Amino acid sequence: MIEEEKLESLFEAPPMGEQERMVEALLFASAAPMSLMEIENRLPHGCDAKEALLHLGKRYEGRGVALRRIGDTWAFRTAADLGFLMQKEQVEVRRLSRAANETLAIVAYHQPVTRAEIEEIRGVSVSRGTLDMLIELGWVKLGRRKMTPGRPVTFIVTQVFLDHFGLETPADLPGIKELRAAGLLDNRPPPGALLDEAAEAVDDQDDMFE
Amino acid sequence: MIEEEKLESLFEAPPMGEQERMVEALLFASAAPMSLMEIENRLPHGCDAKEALLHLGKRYEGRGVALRRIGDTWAFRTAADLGFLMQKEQVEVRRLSRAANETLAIVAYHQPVTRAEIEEIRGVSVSRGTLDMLIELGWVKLGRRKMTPGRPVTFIVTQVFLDHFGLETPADLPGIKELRAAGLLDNRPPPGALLDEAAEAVDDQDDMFE
Amino acid sequence: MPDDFMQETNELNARLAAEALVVDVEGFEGPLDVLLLLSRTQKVDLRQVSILALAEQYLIFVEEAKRLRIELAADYLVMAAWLAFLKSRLLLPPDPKDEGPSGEELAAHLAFQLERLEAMRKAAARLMGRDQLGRDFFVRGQEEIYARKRVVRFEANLLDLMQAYARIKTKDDFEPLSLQRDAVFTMEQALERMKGLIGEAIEWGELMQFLPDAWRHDPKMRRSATASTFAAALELVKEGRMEIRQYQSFAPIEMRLKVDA
Repeated sequence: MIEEEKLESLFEAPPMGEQERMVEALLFASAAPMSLMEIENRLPHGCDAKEALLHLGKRYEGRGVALRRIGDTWAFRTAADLGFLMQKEQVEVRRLSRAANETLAIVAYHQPVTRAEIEEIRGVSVSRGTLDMLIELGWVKLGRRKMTPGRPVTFIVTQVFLDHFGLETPADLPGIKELRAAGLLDNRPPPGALLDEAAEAVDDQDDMFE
Repeated sequence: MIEEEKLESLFEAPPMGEQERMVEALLFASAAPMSLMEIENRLPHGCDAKEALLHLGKRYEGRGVALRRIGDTWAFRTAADLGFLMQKEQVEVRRLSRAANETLAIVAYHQPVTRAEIEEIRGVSVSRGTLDMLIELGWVKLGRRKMTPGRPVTFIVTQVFLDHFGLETPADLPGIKELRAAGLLDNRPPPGALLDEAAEAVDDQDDMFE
Repeated sequence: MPDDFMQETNELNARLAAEALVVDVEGFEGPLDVLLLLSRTQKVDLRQVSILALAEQYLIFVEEAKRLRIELAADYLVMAAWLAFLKSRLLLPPDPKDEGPSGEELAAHLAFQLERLEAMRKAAARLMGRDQLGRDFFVRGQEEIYARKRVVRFEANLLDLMQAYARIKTKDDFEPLSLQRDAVFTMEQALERMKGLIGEAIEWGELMQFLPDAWRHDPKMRRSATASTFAAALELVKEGRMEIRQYQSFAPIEMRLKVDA
């Protein structure tokens, strides 16, 4: 017992200000509230976690974040009166479907392009929903009518599209060969891709979402 | 316009101390860095997030948790000198190959940089997987096309990269000023290369579009 | 003689370097990497490195690798050829009629490349030596965003777009294999025809006489018909129903009905 005490005094504990910083960092990074024991086990020898927590709690009084005691454990929580800020819209990120990606790519590369031209390039009929949705997203808009019989409407990409993809002009779109050379594209379609596509073409109508 | 101003004055912005608390709560709660715009969108009308961030940064100076600027975004991160306490939170950082390390450094210091420039600096062709992997890690992305003949695509580093290495901006890269002053970040073509390049540019032109 | 002595030590250094390198050529990231290591044996600032000495060391390295039958990538040999050229430029007095860059210019650029590569290596090391997220400093462990409203945001990046476009474009390159059949006279057709004709071929007749009229003019069709008729004739010879002969290489091939049997 006496031995132990002597040993402890050899390694002096860091000053209380430092201990407070340590507890602050530990609680911030921890995925779950921590008990006194857990905190003490992580601190250098001779630290007084209880005391450090006391100081820390005082420091955060009235701040946007508070040190909270939850049962036997401790954690930082945002101040209760600011809860309204946390009521965030939960953004659900969805990837565009293959059909939408392909249609968008064709509009970007071939604009101004008519619906019939898109269908010819894709080799599949384009469902109404696909173009509608790209328009709703603000990535595609109607362009000028084509000066061909029937004067069909054309589609072009928007400024929002260019901003989203970090392009200055549609001409900034990388060429296929370039990307292939950079190793960013597969050289060959995966085996069986041709068959898959034929099958997919049938149910392309409503696969806007993946 | 006048209507708008009237509307604003109806809702007076909270005092700066309160704004600071709000920003503190928002950033404390989020693991991902937030842009000024994201913060402002969440704050009540009329708040000055920039000013609040300034106050907040000062308040956390020397603490166990620090307010960090990462490109255009902000986040709280634990102080780097306390990393030794965090064995439990440590994730295994994948060691990059030497080729990947060098390629990453070249992209960071020379950005925006083309694949050909990377190869010229390293004196070897960039293997397929290297850039791919850096892109997958989220550290490198495609930049704008270079305004040189052929308009090749360029690569640049991302915010995730800055966050990972604790950099505010690419200008904070270690030693970048000295390297620039020494001319080591210049794109110096080999003597007599002008003819070759002109020939190459013509080739590239063809590659642009398929 | 200090000069001799210098030369000897240089040679010794070069030999040592070459041996050290040849052991482990796999570990190098190309010729520039080798040159960078060799330049360190000169123990001077990279700005003052002797490119001439370096070129020599490198050429020794390549020779040594060849002698030991170590497979060197083409890059290494290209560099060796270029350095040999550079060496001759550095040694010979400049030719005023020569329009290309001078040996000094080329050497200065190589020195610059080495210095730049070295600088990037050091930069990479310093970068990796920095405090890193998830190792030295950490993000908030418990996020506190309470979900209330669901908003769907669609995400697509440039790569998705490119891949989609590439998919459409490569589809065109991969049409199912189908042969152009209209210019092919099949072996079956030829055999059928020959069986009908051999009864009358009592005299020796040239192969070309057996071709159908319609197949004698267009060169592609004639080639096909000749091949299949010849193959059909061989088949009939094998069955013992025909005889075939040719007096010398490239002489006309003749055939007739086999009479005896």
